[in-house]
Amino acid sequence: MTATASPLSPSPSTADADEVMTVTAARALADGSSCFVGIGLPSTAANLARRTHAPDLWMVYESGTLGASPDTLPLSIGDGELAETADSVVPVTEVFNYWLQAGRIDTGFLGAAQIDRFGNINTTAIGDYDAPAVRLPGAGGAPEIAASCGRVIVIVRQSPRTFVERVDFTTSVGHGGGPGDRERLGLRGAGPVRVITDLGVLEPDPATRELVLTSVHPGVTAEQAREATGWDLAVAPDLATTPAPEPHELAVLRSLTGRG
Amino acid sequence: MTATASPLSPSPSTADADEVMTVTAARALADGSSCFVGIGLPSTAANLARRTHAPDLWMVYESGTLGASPDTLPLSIGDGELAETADSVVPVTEVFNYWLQAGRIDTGFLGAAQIDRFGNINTTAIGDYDAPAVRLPGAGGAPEIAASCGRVIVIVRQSPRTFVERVDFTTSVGHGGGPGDRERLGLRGAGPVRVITDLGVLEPDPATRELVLTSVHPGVTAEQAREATGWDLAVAPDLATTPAPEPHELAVLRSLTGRG
Amino acid sequence: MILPLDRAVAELVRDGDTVAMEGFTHLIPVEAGHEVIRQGRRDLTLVRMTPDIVYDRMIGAGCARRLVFSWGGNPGVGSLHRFRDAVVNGWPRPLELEEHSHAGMANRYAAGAAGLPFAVLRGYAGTDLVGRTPTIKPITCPFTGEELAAVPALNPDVAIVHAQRADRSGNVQMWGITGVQKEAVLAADRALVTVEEVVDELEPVPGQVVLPSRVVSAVSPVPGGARPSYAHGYYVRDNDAYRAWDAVGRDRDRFTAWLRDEVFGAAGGPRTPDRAPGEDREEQTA
Amino acid sequence: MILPLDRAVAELVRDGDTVAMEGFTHLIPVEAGHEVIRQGRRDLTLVRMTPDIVYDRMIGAGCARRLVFSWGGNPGVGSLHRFRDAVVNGWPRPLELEEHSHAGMANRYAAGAAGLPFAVLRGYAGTDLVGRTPTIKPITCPFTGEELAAVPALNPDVAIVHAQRADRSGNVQMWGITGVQKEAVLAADRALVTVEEVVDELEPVPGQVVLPSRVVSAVSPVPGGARPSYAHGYYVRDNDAYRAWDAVGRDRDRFTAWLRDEVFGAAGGPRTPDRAPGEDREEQTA
Repeated sequence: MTATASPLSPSPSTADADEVMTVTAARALADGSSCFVGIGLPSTAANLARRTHAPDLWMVYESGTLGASPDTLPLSIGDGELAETADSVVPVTEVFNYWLQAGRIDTGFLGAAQIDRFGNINTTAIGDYDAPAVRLPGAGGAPEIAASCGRVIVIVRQSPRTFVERVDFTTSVGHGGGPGDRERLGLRGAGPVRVITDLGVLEPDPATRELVLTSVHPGVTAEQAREATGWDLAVAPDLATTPAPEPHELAVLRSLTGRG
Repeated sequence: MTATASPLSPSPSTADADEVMTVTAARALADGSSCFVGIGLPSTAANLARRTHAPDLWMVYESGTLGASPDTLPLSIGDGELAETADSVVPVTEVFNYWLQAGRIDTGFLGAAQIDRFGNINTTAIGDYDAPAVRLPGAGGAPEIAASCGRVIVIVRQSPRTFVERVDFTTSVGHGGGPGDRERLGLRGAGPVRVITDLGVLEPDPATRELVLTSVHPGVTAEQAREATGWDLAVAPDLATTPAPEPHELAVLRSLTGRG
Repeated sequence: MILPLDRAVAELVRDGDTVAMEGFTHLIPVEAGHEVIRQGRRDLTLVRMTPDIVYDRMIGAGCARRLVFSWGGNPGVGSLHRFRDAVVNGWPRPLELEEHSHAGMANRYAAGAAGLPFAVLRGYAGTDLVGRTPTIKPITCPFTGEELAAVPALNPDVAIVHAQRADRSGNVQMWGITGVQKEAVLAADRALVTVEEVVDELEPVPGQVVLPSRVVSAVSPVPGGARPSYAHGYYVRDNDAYRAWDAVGRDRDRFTAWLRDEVFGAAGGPRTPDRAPGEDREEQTA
Repeated sequence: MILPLDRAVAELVRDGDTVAMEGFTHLIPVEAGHEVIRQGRRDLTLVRMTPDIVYDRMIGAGCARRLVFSWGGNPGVGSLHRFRDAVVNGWPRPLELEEHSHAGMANRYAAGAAGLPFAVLRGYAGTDLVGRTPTIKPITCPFTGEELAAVPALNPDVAIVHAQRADRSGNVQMWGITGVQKEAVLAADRALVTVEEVVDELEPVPGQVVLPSRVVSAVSPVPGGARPSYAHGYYVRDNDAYRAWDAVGRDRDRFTAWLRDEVFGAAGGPRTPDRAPGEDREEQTA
């Protein structure tokens, strides 16, 4: 299980933090399930899953490509490769109304510029909305992915600037202010069930809905994860160590990203 | 202008009442305009227009065939010929929402089982709705055709049973109860501007919106039209005689209907 | 996933279900309707924009308790006499009606497909449908103050459609006039698709609609399953059969005999290609 | 109907207009955007789900007063620096924002295309967009009592899209990822379509969307007009150019020089095929 050299992994045999993050995210996707894929790490993770344990993962990109199976990693959510390999290409209205809003997607992947202790996400602006310190791209498909996918997995690198007590702007609702908030808001999916970072994995406490550190990646300590968090991060009593990437996972990942 | 024999019209050179009705309806369609076509006489009239004075008439059938140009008269609004010859085939949701409701169709053609003095139409039931004497097919696309087309032309054979003081059921709104009703109801099109029968042509009085006999077909008297009407039909002071079908119109019509 | 028609209907269609069989003139799942009759389903709420002869037969056979529809005629021919007889005389049993316009029905399916509880349209204003149909209500635009019509989503228990082809995984492909079939399938809890043929690979076709297998409960190969309606690229609409239905449907005895000979006489599952439904036309019109 | 790009823009795009240039990653009308810059249009309300580099350039060139959008980034690369500079620093002029989600924007176009004043969706609940964006309001389902979100229709003065082909009558054909272009065109008062080529006959293609000529105000042949975006079947997405834009857009001086050389340097109408926009990429990234 340790990352020893293998004929399949020609380059450094130890996975770096981003690779552990991506492999951990890929493993969270069950074979045969459907996944709403954003660009960047989510797309890498989903495509990795499809090439390892989940060949029948059904990837939906918001450009309207249903069941895409690209040979290479797309740069955008609308690369031609996605349309060419999709089971069906539908208008953007349909992907949002007939597929996402109707609750047909099992897992939504989201990134974040800020995420708070209840898994709420900001991708709109840092600081005051009307005079922002940093203007971010905005909502895109995220609010409805967060609302309507069966569950949400967040992939984001961990730092105190990103993991904040309270997001400056709630672009996408996680667990709101705590238990019952999603139900009150009429959000149908379970919301963020896992936040996968470069240090470990956070999951909402079943009772309080606050994110708790449930796993650290190999070589990472709970204290390191707590220091990279802007709130007083709780640590699960049965804190696990994330299983390291298998050599074949790493090899496939590196063939995808062009590293290795 | 009289229907004399011509090499183009091999069969009886005098048009029968239905033929005059159909030719008169066809003439009401301007070249280049768009027309929502129902099956039966409307489809015959529109296809006749396209083969005579209006080669660029743009026919829309509610099955979603936009710009159909069938070689033969379809029996249904969804014959394969319509799809094969259309500029575009769109889902039924789109033909109603994006084309009809959005006000993109100039002329709507409607038939009627009953029509009243304000051009309101019944195609639902004769008698009491809950215990009807005759159950008719129902609304279909008619309520929204009557509401949203730029104008409506009704084609219907005239009789006291059909031309009634008040329809038993308002399936499609004509001019409601009189002036201002369409505006009050938010109906955007002009409503029925012409009712073409086998006896003549009725048009709404500009002030009262009541249907007035404005033209009788060749050989028909105003009194005959009044006797075929279930209300005290007003006759226009400048009552016209409908121009008889031209030989070439009749020849084309008969080639379409297989008579001739 | 790929099941014979009799097994698919047995598994997916239950007494009391709300069943939507769609197909706008084209690709009407006629044989599936016959199978529902053969299996003696009762108390169905039948949903369909244009009931057509397939619902005329099912109503005449006593499958339906209620009809949700917008236009109940024999297209290009005239009336549906079994439908009329049920509404006017309650034969073979009374039929409750819920009437809409085409625009309303199409938007109800679309709302159902989109997971919304209702749809909004410019429709019905001033018509007597407003008073007669409780599933039409006013709604006010929160921006302009305009009043429009709201209609509730349709979410049938089961949708049944016919398509040209499916692949072996159950992905379905149809083309030509595709009506509201996509919306009906997406709006339903379960979906049965009868197809002309099952193929290894769905070669893309202009104008195609592809229903991914994950929204299809079962695919049943039923060549000719849309007759006397048609399947674009396979066979044309049998307009004579539609005309001939008028005389059969008009008379209770003749209808009952037709049902016995043509539907129950073919019992034991879907008809095989060497006795395609269309071939019965001569007998039917005799 | 078929007009050179400079004439089409001159006739169809006016100062102060609400302009929607759509294309979801694919078929982005980049050259048309450059022509709007060349013609010095001002005070535009720019509408687009994903502003992308074409709006980054138009904003940087000072064409826009207001932006209605849902995701303002450089897809797969990062930020749009001209957009950021306008929002944070008001350079070259302040930019008002009206922010929605993709779902909200898509439904706003659909409502606009359908002649409805508003659309309904399950969206926005619990987000801070609700308080910030006045064009999001609650609406209650008249059947279930559920509260949902209403958004007003988008009806731009002019829509601009790029497509693969048009015929000589102005019927437009596009395929591949077709996004919300149909809705944007149908929602707009006027529509300009730039195309890769004008052909005698539009051979049907799987996945095609056909825009009938009666909803198209003008077609302009602009081969390569979507570069560095792509035209399915004609050329691929120039991902390097998107990456290279980051450095150009990041710096006001470099951007200004780029604008002078690459947009105004090509003045006098659309670029001809022998100097397709994509060929500028090397200079642009230098």
